[in-house]
Amino acid sequence: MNSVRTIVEVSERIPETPSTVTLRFSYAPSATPGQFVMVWLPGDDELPMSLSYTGDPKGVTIKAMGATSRHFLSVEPGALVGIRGPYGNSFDLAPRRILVVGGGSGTAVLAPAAEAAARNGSRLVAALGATTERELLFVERMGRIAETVRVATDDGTAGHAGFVTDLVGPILGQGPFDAVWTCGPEVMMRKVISAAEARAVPVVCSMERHMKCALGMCDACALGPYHVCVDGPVFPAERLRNVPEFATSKRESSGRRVRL
Amino acid sequence: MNSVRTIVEVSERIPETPSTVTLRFSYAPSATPGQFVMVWLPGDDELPMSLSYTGDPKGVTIKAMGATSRHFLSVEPGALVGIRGPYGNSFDLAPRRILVVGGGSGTAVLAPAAEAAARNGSRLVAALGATTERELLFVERMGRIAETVRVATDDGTAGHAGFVTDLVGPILGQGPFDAVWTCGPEVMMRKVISAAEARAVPVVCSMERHMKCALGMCDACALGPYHVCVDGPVFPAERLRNVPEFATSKRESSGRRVRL
Amino acid sequence: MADLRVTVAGLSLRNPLLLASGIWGESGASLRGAFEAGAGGVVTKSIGSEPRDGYPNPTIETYERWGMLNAMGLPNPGIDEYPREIAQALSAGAPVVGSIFGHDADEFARLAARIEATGVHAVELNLSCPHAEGVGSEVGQDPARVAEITRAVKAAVRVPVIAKITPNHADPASLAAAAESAGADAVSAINTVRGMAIDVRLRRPVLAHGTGGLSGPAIKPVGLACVWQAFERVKIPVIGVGGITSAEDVLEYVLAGARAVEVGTAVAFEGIGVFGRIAAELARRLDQLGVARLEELVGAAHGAAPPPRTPGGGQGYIPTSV
Amino acid sequence: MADLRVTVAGLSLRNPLLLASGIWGESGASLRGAFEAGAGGVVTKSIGSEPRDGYPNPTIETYERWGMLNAMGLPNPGIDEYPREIAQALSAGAPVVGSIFGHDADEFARLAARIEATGVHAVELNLSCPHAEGVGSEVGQDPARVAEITRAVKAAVRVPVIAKITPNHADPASLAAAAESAGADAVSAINTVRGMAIDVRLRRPVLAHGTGGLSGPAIKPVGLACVWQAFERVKIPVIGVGGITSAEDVLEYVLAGARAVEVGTAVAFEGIGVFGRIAAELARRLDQLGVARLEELVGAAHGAAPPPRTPGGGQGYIPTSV
Ligand SMILES: Cc1cc2nc3c(=O)[nH]c(=O)nc-3n(C[C@H](O)[C@H](O)[C@H](O)COP(=O)(O)OP(=O)(O)OC[C@H]3O[C@@H](n4cnc5c(N)ncnc54)[C@H](O)[C@@H]3O)c2cc1C
Ligand SMILES: Cc1cc2nc3c(=O)[nH]c(=O)nc-3n(C[C@H](O)[C@H](O)[C@H](O)COP(=O)(O)OP(=O)(O)OC[C@H]3O[C@@H](n4cnc5c(N)ncnc54)[C@H](O)[C@@H]3O)c2cc1C
Ligand SMILES: Cc1cc2nc3c(=O)[nH]c(=O)nc-3n(C[C@H](O)[C@H](O)[C@H](O)COP(=O)(O)O)c2cc1C
Ligand SMILES: Cc1cc2nc3c(=O)[nH]c(=O)nc-3n(C[C@H](O)[C@H](O)[C@H](O)COP(=O)(O)O)c2cc1C
Ligand code: FES
Ligand code: FES
Repeated sequence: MNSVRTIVEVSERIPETPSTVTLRFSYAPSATPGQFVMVWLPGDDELPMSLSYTGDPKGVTIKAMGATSRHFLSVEPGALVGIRGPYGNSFDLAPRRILVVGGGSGTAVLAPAAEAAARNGSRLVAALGATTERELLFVERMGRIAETVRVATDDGTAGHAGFVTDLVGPILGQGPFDAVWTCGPEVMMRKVISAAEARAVPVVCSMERHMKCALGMCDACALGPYHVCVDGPVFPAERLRNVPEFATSKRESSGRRVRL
Repeated sequence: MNSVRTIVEVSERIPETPSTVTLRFSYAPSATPGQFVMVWLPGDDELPMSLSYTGDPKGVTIKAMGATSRHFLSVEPGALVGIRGPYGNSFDLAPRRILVVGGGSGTAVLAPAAEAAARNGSRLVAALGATTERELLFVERMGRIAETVRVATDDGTAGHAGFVTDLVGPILGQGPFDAVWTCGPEVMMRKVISAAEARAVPVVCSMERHMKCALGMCDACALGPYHVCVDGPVFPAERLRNVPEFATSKRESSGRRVRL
Repeated sequence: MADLRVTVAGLSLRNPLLLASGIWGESGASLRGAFEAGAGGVVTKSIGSEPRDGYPNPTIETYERWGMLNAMGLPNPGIDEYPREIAQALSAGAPVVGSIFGHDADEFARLAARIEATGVHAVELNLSCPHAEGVGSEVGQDPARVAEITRAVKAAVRVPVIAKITPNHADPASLAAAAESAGADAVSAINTVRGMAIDVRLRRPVLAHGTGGLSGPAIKPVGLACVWQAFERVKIPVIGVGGITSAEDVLEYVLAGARAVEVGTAVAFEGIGVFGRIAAELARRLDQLGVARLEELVGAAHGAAPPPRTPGGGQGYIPTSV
Repeated sequence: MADLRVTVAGLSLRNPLLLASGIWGESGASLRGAFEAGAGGVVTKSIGSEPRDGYPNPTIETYERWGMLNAMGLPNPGIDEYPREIAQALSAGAPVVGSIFGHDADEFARLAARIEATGVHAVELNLSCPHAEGVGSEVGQDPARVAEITRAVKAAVRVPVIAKITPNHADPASLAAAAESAGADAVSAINTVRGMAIDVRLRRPVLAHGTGGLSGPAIKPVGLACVWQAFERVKIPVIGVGGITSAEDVLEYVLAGARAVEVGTAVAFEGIGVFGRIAAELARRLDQLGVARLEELVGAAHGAAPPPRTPGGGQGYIPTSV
């Protein structure tokens, strides 16, 4: 548990898509792919963000959703942000044949994990989805390490016209896979699990829940018997099977359950 | 600074003189001769006491003075006392020819220092004083390591009839000495210094002052520019030369100066 | 093997370790998980009349292993939503204390009746959160309002009522006495100590809310003093809270007068396994001390002889009740 | 090189670091030693009308490096004896603040006049020691008495008067406001936080007096909150005290509103060299931050924009004055 907050200077700002930006910064504590940090925009909120770069400089890749994440888009190099962490668990990087399925900003956490797995000798296929071509994240970055990168857009501007989940069955059908890694909307991840289970390929999901303490204390991120901040964010799909909230509900800041 | 208090069980009680008792106990922190501990008799006061045994088990040798020290006399094996420390500095144990001059309970701190010096190859002469024969402390113990042990009693029941300080000049006259170590009433120590200075032998004094924190904070033990608890209790006589309080006044618990 | 069971405010607990309010307290699965991890019982998050988001992040700041500052701002799903969470904890067999907060006696009484209806075994009144406007210690720092609220809640429910008091007061024991006079079945002490963190580079408070509440080992001495003083002042049982991370800490609170304790921040620093570990340690330690039943030790440090004398000189030391 | 000089309550200090009352404060040689070791000025031990032994030992308990509990019980040689000690400090050129404690306004006024006559540059009123009967926080927890005492002292002396307030209060800033209304020239915050230590094997409190006061890093968040709130409430300067061990700590207090600070417990943990070290660190840190004069930073964390928005859902976050 590294709970000391460090104020870091943003060293680089990389626009990734019209709604997504990567911020790089030096932050000493070592991290493994899958872990996240709490990122504080002074004067604004502090949000959990997966490390999209776990080396030096570290990085987070933020998609504008609500007000705070939108404010992050305009952060310039030189700006000070608060970082604590890294928190949570990480992906198993043993060399295997892995299908990586990313939806939206979910690709942010998958990219460094895929890179590390590739360095370890894994062979990878990536399937990335977004609403439209310009919102596709890290296609080139994944292209540098994956044997194949398939994309899907809701509006058909690139690749498959439709959900990225439509690609999962066909890809898994083409070859033996040892694992599927996925991060994105939970409804998407549930579909990935169904498709993979049909072919008996185990799935690992990176989950998101409202977070406050990131220390396994405040209960904000409760997900069934788990706390995403310490027991996750990376969960084998088996562990999610008996969690009725998965892909059905989440908790607001108040702890009130709302349907997804 | 070892300020954590440990409750220890007294393992042995050794009556040394009618007014003096040694209590032994296991206490892990390592100590060097000259250092003291704060000894708490639960339900009563906590007093600074030199370690009269610095190995294992450690020991303190307590002379009944006021109410608390008197209560210590009746402490039996199995009793619980609180210990913190050791605090303060220690004697320089480099091998030399040393005269040890102890008055009353002052011998308590000199004995382990003399033993350690002897182990290092020092050659020792001891001069020990008390009011009366039965009050002489550690005569046998010093006899085991010193070339000569001379004693003095106020009432003449043993050795020289008079002050132990009377012995210092003659002993120093008998041979080259590199150092004099002394502990006892300050007026006694001042006389030892005079006698030794006359022969250009450097003196080291172990000082006592009222102590509360033993951490160099509360100022109870202030002695000129020093705090006996951290700068002492062992002082080369040169350092005391410009301390007007030496052998003239001390401070009560209130901090009020009183003449010695 | 020493007997760790305690009875406090009508709760029969297998051990004295309660999950403190606000920790693992929003979801029924977590409450249940804390009980299964070894807690003797659980206190829910403090629940209000409406869903409440609490303050934006940052809501916490930590100090190595010895302290934590938080200003969650009492986030909670509200009394309409929360009963389902309690049901889940009760179904696991956990003794459950429902914690509530409100702006006045009426709101407390209404909330108490609502939460009693869920089947909780007792109600804890949060009269002590130091960082929420119009509730918490703002209502709990005045003995008269503590009494008024306690009285109203007592009239509204049959389950035992525990008043949780603030240390941010000149005389916290007077708050315990006020609760007792109004019929409280127990008091718990303490909630967090008001504090703040400032970041030098940013030149601003770290917590979004500015001030927050200090918890963890740093406040154990403060909690012990409050429990000690409350024990001297009231006859109803006292529940000790603040900085507990070990069996030794529990025993210190028990000796000071606590019949049970609550553990909060230690869950962040160690994980929920802290309950099982402390319970096991506690049994071993009591065996070592030759104590058969933990309850024998409640308040046992009171009445230890004071120092018998005056040290030499001056106007001397006059022993006083501490 | 950044300018560390500050002016507070008429004192011109070469740096903002004052020796806190009760530390190295009984002897003139020590006061002088603290100044020579780098303190910007010194506050004396709190002096009363009569010599007073304080409580028997144990008078202190420590918690690793993060806290200390003490119940010295205000030992002091009394106002008849103490002037010679002050003279020694003044002769070294140290700015000296004379601290006094008393049972009522009359006693405070008499002591203030006596201590002013020694030549001290200011007087600090100890309205806040948490472990002495009939004095300290017992007189200082009531705003009306704080005002009464301050007024009486102001009428009795010409030197600036500093009221030292207790954190053991529902609203410490109200004590600062009371002091200001009665003419105080500054307030210092905080004195120690009431606490207690219990020994399990002995089944008794560790301190001879039972309760004591917590100091050291553990109380820095508490001190920062009090200084912050006092700064919002009063116009007179605030002196920050509590848990300072580094330049960063000093800057946090300054940003919260302190114009100077006092350092106590750090002397036990590090030695008197702490003053020189912090002063040097402070100058370097200010240079690094590009701040020319420390005084520019006083209160600079106030008015930082509050979080601008409500997180999704629920009744939302309403920014408030903290
Ligand atoms: C472990 C983890 C890793 C994440 N990694 C990334 C990432 O790499 N890139 C990325 O763009 N986003 C990531 N997120 C999501 C991100 O934290 C925010 O949820 C998102 O940016 C929206 O924040 P907002 O305040 O702008 O939205 P709001 O307008 O406040 O609300 C939009 C949504 O964000 C949620 N949200 C608000 N505050 C929090 C919070 N403190 N914790 C969690 N959710 C919150 C709300 O519940 C709501 O569902 C991650 C979340 C988690 C839990
Ligand atoms: C570094 C040091 C080492 C010591 N080593 C020994 C030792 O090995 N053997 C031994 O018998 N004595 C030793 N003493 C002296 C001892 O601490 C007591 O002063 C003595 O035992 C009398 O205590 P009392 O409470 O019984 O006396 P009291 O009746 O209280 O007073 C008698 C004298 O003891 C002094 N005294 C009381 N309390 C304290 C205190 N907290 N600190 C210092 N003096 C106090 C009083 O000022 C008075 O002068 C040492 C003192 C110091 C400072
Ligand atoms: C994150 C957090 C949230 C808390 N929420 C509540 C709460 O809702 N109601 C309450 O009465 N106390 C609340 N508290 C206070 C704790 O219940 C407890 O009194 C305090 O933290 C001291 O115990 P500890 O040192 O073991 O944490 C909270 C404490 C923390 C750290
Ligand atoms: C041993 C000790 C003695 C103290 N004596 C006094 C005192 O006489 N008068 C006073 O106003 N404060 C006294 N204090 C309180 C300090 O001046 C200071 O307010 C407090 O310790 C917090 O600062 P710190 O954390 O830097 O020690 C004393 C503190 C300690 C630790
Ligand atoms: S964010 Fe607090 S428990 Fe996970
Ligand atoms: S005993 Fe406190 S300074 Fe030496």
